[in-house]
Amino acid sequence: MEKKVRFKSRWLPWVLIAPQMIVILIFFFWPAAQALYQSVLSQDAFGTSVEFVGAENFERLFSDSTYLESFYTTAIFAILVASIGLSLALLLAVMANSIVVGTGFYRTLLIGPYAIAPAVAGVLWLFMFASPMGVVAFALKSIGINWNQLLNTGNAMTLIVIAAVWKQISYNFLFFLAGLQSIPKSLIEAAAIDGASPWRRFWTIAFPLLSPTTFFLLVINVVYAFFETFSIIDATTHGGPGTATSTLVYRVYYDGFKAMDMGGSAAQSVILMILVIVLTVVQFRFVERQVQYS
Amino acid sequence: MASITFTHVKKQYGNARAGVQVIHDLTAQVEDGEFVVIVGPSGCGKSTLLRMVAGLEEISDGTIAIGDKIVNGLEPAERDIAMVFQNYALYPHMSVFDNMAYGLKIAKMPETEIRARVDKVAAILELAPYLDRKPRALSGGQRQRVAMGRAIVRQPKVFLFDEPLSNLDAKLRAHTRLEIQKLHRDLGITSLFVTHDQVEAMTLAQRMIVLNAGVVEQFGTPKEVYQRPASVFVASFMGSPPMNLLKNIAGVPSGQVLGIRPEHLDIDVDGWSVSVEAVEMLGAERLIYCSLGANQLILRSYDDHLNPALGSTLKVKPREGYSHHFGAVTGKRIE
Amino acid sequence: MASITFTHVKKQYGNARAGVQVIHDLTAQVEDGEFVVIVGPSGCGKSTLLRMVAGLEEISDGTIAIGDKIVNGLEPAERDIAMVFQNYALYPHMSVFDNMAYGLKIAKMPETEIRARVDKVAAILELAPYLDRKPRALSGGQRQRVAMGRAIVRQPKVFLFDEPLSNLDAKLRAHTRLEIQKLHRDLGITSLFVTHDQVEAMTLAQRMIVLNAGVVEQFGTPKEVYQRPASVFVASFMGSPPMNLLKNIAGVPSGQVLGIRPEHLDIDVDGWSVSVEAVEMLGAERLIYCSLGANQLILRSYDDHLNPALGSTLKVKPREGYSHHFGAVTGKRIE
Amino acid sequence: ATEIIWWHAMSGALEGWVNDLAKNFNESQTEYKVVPVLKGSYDEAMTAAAAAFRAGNQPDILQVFEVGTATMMASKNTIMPVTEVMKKAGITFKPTDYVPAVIGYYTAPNGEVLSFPFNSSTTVLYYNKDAFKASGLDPEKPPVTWADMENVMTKLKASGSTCPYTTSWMSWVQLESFSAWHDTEFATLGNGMKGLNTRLAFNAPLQQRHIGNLEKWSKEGLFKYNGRASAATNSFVSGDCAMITGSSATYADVKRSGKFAFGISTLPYYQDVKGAPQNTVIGGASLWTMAGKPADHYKGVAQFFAYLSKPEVAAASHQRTGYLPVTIAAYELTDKSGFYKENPGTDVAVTQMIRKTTDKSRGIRLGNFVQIRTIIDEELEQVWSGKKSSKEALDTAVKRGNEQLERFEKANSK
Amino acid sequence: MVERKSGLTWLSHLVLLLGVLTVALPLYITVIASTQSAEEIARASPISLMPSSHFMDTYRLALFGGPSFQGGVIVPAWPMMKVSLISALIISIGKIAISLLSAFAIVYFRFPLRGLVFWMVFVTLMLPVEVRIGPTYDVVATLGLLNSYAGLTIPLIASATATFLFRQFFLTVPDELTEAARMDGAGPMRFFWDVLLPLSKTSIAALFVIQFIYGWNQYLWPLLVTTSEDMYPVVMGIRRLISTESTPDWNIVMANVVLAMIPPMIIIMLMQKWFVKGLVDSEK
Ligand SMILES: Nc1ncnc2c1ncn2[C@@H]1O[C@H](COP(=O)(O)OP(=O)(O)OP(=O)(O)O)[C@@H](O)[C@H]1O
Ligand SMILES: Nc1ncnc2c1ncn2[C@@H]1O[C@H](COP(=O)(O)OP(=O)(O)OP(=O)(O)O)[C@@H](O)[C@H]1O
Ligand SMILES: O=P(O)(O)OC[C@H](O)CO
Ligand SMILES: [Mg+2]
Ligand SMILES: [Mg+2]
Repeated sequence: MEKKVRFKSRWLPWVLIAPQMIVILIFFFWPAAQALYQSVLSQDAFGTSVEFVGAENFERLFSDSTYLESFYTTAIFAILVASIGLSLALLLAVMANSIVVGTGFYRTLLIGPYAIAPAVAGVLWLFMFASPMGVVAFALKSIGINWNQLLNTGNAMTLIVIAAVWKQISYNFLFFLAGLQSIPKSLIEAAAIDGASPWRRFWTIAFPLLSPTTFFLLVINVVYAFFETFSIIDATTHGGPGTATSTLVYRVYYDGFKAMDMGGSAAQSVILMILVIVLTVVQFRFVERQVQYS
Repeated sequence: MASITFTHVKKQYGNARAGVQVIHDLTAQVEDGEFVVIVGPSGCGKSTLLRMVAGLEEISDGTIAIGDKIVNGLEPAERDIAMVFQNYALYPHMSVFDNMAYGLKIAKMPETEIRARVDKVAAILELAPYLDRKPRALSGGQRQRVAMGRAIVRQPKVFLFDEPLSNLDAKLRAHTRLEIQKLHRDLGITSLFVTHDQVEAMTLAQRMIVLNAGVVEQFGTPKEVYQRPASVFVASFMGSPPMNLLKNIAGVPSGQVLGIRPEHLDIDVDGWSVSVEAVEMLGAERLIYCSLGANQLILRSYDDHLNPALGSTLKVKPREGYSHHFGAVTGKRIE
Repeated sequence: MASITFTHVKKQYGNARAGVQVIHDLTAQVEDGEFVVIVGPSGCGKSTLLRMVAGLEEISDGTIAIGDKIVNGLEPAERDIAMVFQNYALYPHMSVFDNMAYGLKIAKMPETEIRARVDKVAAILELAPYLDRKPRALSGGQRQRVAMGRAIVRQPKVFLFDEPLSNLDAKLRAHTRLEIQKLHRDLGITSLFVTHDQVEAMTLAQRMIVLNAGVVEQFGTPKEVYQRPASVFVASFMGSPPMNLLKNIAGVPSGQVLGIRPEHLDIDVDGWSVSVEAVEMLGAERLIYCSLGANQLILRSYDDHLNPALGSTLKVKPREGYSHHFGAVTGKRIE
Repeated sequence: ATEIIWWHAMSGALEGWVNDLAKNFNESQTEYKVVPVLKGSYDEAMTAAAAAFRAGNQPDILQVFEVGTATMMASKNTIMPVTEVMKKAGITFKPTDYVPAVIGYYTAPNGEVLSFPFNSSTTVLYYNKDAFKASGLDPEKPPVTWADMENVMTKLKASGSTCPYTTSWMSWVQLESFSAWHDTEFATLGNGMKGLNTRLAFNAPLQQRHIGNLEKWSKEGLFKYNGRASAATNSFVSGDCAMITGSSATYADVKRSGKFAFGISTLPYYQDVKGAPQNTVIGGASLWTMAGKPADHYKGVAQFFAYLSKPEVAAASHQRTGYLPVTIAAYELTDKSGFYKENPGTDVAVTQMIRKTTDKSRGIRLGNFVQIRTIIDEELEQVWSGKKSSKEALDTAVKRGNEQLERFEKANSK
Repeated sequence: MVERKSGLTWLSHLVLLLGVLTVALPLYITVIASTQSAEEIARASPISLMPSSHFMDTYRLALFGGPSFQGGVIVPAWPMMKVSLISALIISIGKIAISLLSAFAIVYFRFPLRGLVFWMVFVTLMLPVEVRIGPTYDVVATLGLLNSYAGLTIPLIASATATFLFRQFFLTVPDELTEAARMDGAGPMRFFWDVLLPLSKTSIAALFVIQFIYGWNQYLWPLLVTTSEDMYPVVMGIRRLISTESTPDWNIVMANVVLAMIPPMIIIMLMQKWFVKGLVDSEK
C-alpha cells in the first residue's frame, strides 16, 4: 500500500528518519553484528581469552540433543499458549460482546494481568501452585489430583502455559472485543434472517470476519511465547523437570545469563534472530496482502 | 406467499416511562402478492416497522401476522422472509455464489439443487459471470444485485427491502427500479419496500404507506396519493418540487389551506400577480420561483421559450379541477 | 479574480511509453468571473483537469495560466485558489471555525481579521451557530457548507469544486445548488465545477465543458449544449431520459443518426407505429417506453390521463424543428 | 573518601548483614567508603560483573559463589589475589589464621590465596523435633547414618507424615558433600583442584548406591523432591517436611520462620564406607578483588578484608548468619562466649569442617560448574519422576558434564 | 433482538463471571497475601484466603522501607516506582516521538534508499532486547551510558513496533486531507503538527499504553545496566525480594506486586476508551 499524495523535499525525510535510524543502528544493528561476531568466538566469561572457532559454537548446539529438543518444546509451548490464549480470550470477548449491560465491568476486571510483568506473573502462579502455600495445588490435592510441577512434565508445562496465557489474556481480549465490535451488525442480522443459529452465525460470519485480528494476535502471541516468557519459566520451572520446559529463549537466557557461555549464547541469539527475521518477512508479506474487507 | 397484517402495532424504545414511542398503534393489511412501499421522512419509523416484520426488533404491543400466523414470537429464521439491506450486508468473505447459497445451505438443501437455484437467479440478475468473485470486487450495482439475489433464491413468503437503492447513483437506480418491478411481476411475492425517495415510491408501489412520525398518513395507490393527498404532510412530501400550499389569499376560505401542484399553475392574462424570483432550467422543463404576498410559489413549465426576467410579474391561475383543500389546523384533506 | 487559460494541456499517468494518456491536448479559456461546469462520465478526466489547475497534479505538457501567470511550476498554496472536495476533506479534529481559519492562520493573517472574515462567511452560509462544533457533529449539508466556507474565506482568485454535492441527498442537493448560484452571483469569482450529474451541470453552469475520455466534446452554454448538442455523445449524455437516437428507419438518411428528445415526440394520428413496453408514472409526468423496429424509444408525456396499455400501439411523430442529425461514423452534429 | 564498590548477592535477611558490615567499617575509619550493591542472585551478580568487566566498569569487590571459583581463577588478569592485595597494602596476612578447610579451597596450587573467604557454609541436617516427638522418636537423637535415616523416615511416614525427608541443593548435598563425606572422588585430579583436565567421577558404585536409595525412598514416599537449589527450604519451614539437608546458612531463616522446635545434626553417612565420615565441602561465596582498579582502591579493599577478619567482627557474622567462622580466632571467641551452648547445633557445621582434609575432600573446583549442577539437577529429576534409573541418570550426567569440562579446558588452556 | 435471547445472556454472564474469577484469582491472592504477616505466610499450608490485619504495616514497610521480619532490610518501593515511572515514560514517549517522525517520512515522502530504510526499520520489529542483551550491554557501556536513564531506556526504544503501527494508521488517512492542507498553504511539518498528529491521537494513546507497560515491566535489562540502587526499577525490586536463598518476605513481595500494578492499571483505565479505539482503527 502506498500513498498517492507525497511531499517533496530532499533533506526533510532524512531529518525525520534520523532519530530512529540512529537509535536502531546503534542499539540494534551494532549489537546484532556483535552477536554475529561473538557467535564465531570462544571466550571465557570475562573476555580475557578470545579465540576464533568458526562454526564450532553452532556445531556444538546442533549436536546437543537437549538444544534440538528445545525447538520442539518451544513449538509445543508456543502452540499451546497461542491456541489456548486466543480461544479463551475469544470466548470471553464473544460473551462480552453479546451482552448488553456489564461489558465495561467485565472488561475492567479482565485487564488486570496486563499490568503485571511476566517476571512477576511467573512468581504469582508459582505461589499458587508450589507446595506448601499454594492454594491451587492444595485444592487439586483435596480432589485427588496430585499436582507436582517439579517432576511431572505435563504439570510443569501446564503451569508455564497457564501463567503465560494468563499474562496475555487481557491483551487478546481487548483486541478481540474491539474486532467484534467493528463487525457490522447488519451482517449478523442478515445471517439470522438466512436462518443461521447463533453458533453458526459465529463460525460462518463473525469468526471469518475477525480473521485479520486473529492473525495479528496469532503473530503477537507466537512472538510473545517465543521471546517474552523466559522470565516466567525462570520463575517457575527453571526449564525442568529435566529439560522439559526449556524453550529456546530460556536457553539463551540461561546460557548467557546464568552459565556465562558467551559463544553458545551468541550463536543461539543468531539462530533466533534468523528465525525472527523469517517470521517478520512472512508476516509482512501476509499483512500486506491481507484481505481488506470493505 | 402470504399477506402481512399489522394489528395495533406499537413500538417503544427503552422502557415504558422513559422510552420513545416510535410506532403508534399501526393497523394495516398488505395483501398476498402485493408490492407495498413504505415512504416517509428520515426517522419516521420505516426501518423499525420493517425490522419488526423481520423479527430483528421486538414488537412492543399488538401483533404482526404473516398469512394466518402471528409471528411476534418467532425467530427471524422461522418467518420465511428475506431482506435486502440498505448497505447490502453481503458477507465480505464469501464469494457471490456462497453469499446467495448461504441460506439454502443452512436449510440443508441438497448441493445440486442449491447450484441450480443460484444459477437460475444469477442468470436472471445477470450475475453469472461474477459468481466466484468476492463482494469487494463488484461495483455498487452488482453488489445490489447480489443482495437481491440472496433474497430471491430463498423463495420466501415475503420480501423486505430497506432502502436498497439509496447507495446507487441516479442512473443505476432508475435501472434497478425497473428490474425490481420486473422481478415482482415474475415472482409475485408479497413485498415491503422502504424508501424515503418519492420517485422510487411512485414508480414501484402498487400501494404505498406514507408514514409520518410513526403514524400512517395515507395508505393507497401512488395515483391516489399523488392526486388526492390525504393531508398537508402527504401533499408536501410527495412531488418535487412539492405542492404549493397557499394561505390567507383571496379565494381561499380562512381556516383552509389551498394546495396546487407546480404543473397545475397556468400563466394566463388574468389571475394572481406573482413576481419572479428565480428561474431554473432543467433541460426539458423550467422551474419558476415566485412570490405571492407572503406565500412562495413554484411554477413548472414545459415551454422552451418561456424565459421571464427576474423581478418581472406574471399572472398565474390554478388549473380548473386541480386544487386541493386542507384544514389549516388538522392538516387533513377537505373534499 | 482571473481567467483560466488551458493551452495544449496534456496529462499522462506513468511514463511516456507505458503510461495512460488521460487528457488529450486540451485548449480552452475560462473567462474572468465565469462559472464553468465540467461534466462527463466517470473516469473521463474531470478530476484530473481540476487537480492540475489546483497544482495537486503535475501538468505533463502544455500550460495552464491563471490570469496572465502560467502556474505550471507553482505550489498549490501559491496559486491563490481554493478547492471544495467531494468528501469535503474537513479536518476532523478542528472546530468549524478552525477549519475555516486554518488557511488564513497559515497565511499569518492577524487574529482579529481572521475572526471577522470567518464570522462574515459563517453568517452568509448560516453556519454561525456551529462555529464551535467539530465536523462529526454536523449533518451532511452543514459539512458541505463548511467546506464551501473554508474556500470562501480565503477570497481566492479561483474556486474549484470537485463534485461537492454528490454526497448530499436529493433535497439538500437542490437547495445547495441554489446557494452556490447565489454565492457566485454575489462574489463573482471564477469557478470550475466538476460533476457527472447533468441536472447540476444544467442549472449551475454559465458555460459547460462536456468532457469525454479526455477530449472536450462541447464547450458552450447549457442551452446550446441541450438544444444543439455537438455530438452523439453529448446528445445522449445530457438529458434524462436521454435523447432517442434512431438509425435505419424511414426518413433518416443512411449514414446519419436522427436524434429526438423524449419530450419532442408527439402522439398523433399518423407517424411511426410504436409498441408500448412499459409506462412509468412519475407524478407530474409519464415515461412511455416503446420499441420501433430495432430502435428503443422513450416518450415523455405530461398528460395525466394518458395511460396506454402494455403491448398497445401508438402513433408518434417528431415535433417540427426539434430533430437533430449526426454523422453515424463521426458522431458529429450535422446542421 | 575513596569509594569501594562491592557487588554482592545477599538478599533477604542477609542484605541487612552486608549493609551493617559496610556501615560499621565506614564508621571505623574515614579514608574509605565501602558501598555494597545488591546485584540479584549469585549468578546474576557474576554475569553482571563479567559484562561490566568487559566494558571496564567492574566493581572493586565481587562476591562469587563457590561454583564460580574455577571460572574466576581461569580468567586471566581479571582478579587480584588477596595475598597480593594485602601485600601491596602492607597488611600482614597469614592464611594459617583462617579455617583451613575454607581457606584451602580458595588457595591456588602455588599457595597464593585468591579470594577472601567471606561467607562459607556447609551441608547439615535439620530435623523437626516436634514431628519426631509426634512419631515417638527421640528428638534429641538425630539419625547419624543413612540406615538410621531409613528407620526414622519409615517411622515418620507411619505416623502420617507426607514428607519425612527432603533436601535442597541436590548436587551439593547428595553428590558433592556426600562424596567428600565418604572420602570418595567426585571428580578426578583432586576434584579439579589440581588441573583443568579433570573429569567427573560421581557415577561410581557408592554414589549409585546412594542415589539408588533415594530413588527407592522417593518411591516409598519417604523422600520427597522439592525443587532445585534451596526451593525445598519452604516445605521444612512450614512444617510439611520433617527433615531437610541443606546449607548451614539456612539456620537463621529456619529459626525465625519455623513454628516448631528443631535440631541440627551432621550429614548422615554409610557406616560401611571406609573413611566415612571425612569432612563436608564448603558452599557459600567468597570475595574477589577485581583487577584494573586504581591503586588506592586496593588499599581500601585490603583494609576492609582486614576488618572482616577481626575476631569480633568475624565472630558476630558467624553467629548472626550461620555461615562458618572465617578465622579460627572467631570460632574460639564464639565458643568462649557460650553461643554454641545457647544455640545447640550451630557448631555442627564447624565441627564437620574443622578436620584435616584429604585430596578427595578438600573441595570441588570445576569449570562450567553452574551448567554441571544444572545437568545433575536435570538428570536426577528423571530419576525422581521414574523416567531413568539412577545409574542411567548418573552416567548421562557424567557424560554431559564432561563435555562442559572439556569445553572449559579448551577455552582456558591457552 | 438477534443475539438477545435471555438464555444466551445468562450463559454469557456465567462464562464471563467464571473467566473473571479465574483471571482475578491470582490477583486476589496477591492482595490477600499482602495483608498477612510474613510469618503467617511462611507457616501456611496452604495460605489463607481471608485477609488479615497487617495491611497498613505491610504497605508502610513496602513503600517506605524498614527492617524485615527476617532481620534484613526492606528496600522502599517508593523510589523504585519513581524510577519505573520515569523510564516507562521516557520509553513510551521517546518511542512514540521517533516512530511518528520516521513513519511520517516513510509514508509521506519518496526519497532515495527508502526501500532499504523501510526494511532496516521493520527488521527490528519483533526482536526483543533479551536475545541480544550481552552485545547491547557492551555498546551501552562503550557509550558510557551505564547506570543512566539514557542507558536504561534508549536501547528499549530501538524497535519498530510503533513505527509499524503508525505507518498502518497513516495509510488510512485520506489523501484529501493532505491535499486540503496543501491548498491551505501548509508545508509538510505544518501538516504533520496541525493535521496528522491530532488525527493520530487514538493510535498514540494505544501505543502509549502498550509501551508504558512494556517499559514499566522491564526487569532483565535494568538488572544489567543499573549499578546503583537509586536506579533500580520496581519489578527488579520485586525479583530482588524473591531471589533470596532464604524464604522471602511474601507479604512484602505481594505488597510490592500490588504497588507495581497500580500505575499501569491507572494508565489502562484512563486510556481504556482510546486504547481500544486506537487498536481497531489502526490494527488490520
Ligand atoms: N435502538 C434504538 N433506541 C432508541 N431509539 C431508536 C432506536 N432505533 C431507532 N430509534 C429511533 O426510532 C425512530 C425511527 O427510526 P427508524 O430507523 O425506524 O427510522 P427510518 O424511518 O428508517 O429513518 P431513515 O430514513 O433515516 O432510515 C428514530 O427517531 C430513531 O432515532
Ligand atoms: N494516479 C493515477 N495513475 C494512473 N491512472 C490514474 C491515476 N489517477 C487517475 N487515473 C486515471 O485517469 C482517468 C481519469 O481520472 P479522473 O479521476 O480524472 O476521472 P473523473 O472524470 O474525475 O472520474 P469520476 O467521475 O469517477 O471522479 C481514469 O481513467 C483514472 O483511472
Ligand atoms: O545458601 P548458601 O549461601 O550456603 O549457598 C549454597 C551454596 O552456594 C551451594 O553451592
Ligand atoms: Mg431506516
Ligand atoms: Mg473525479
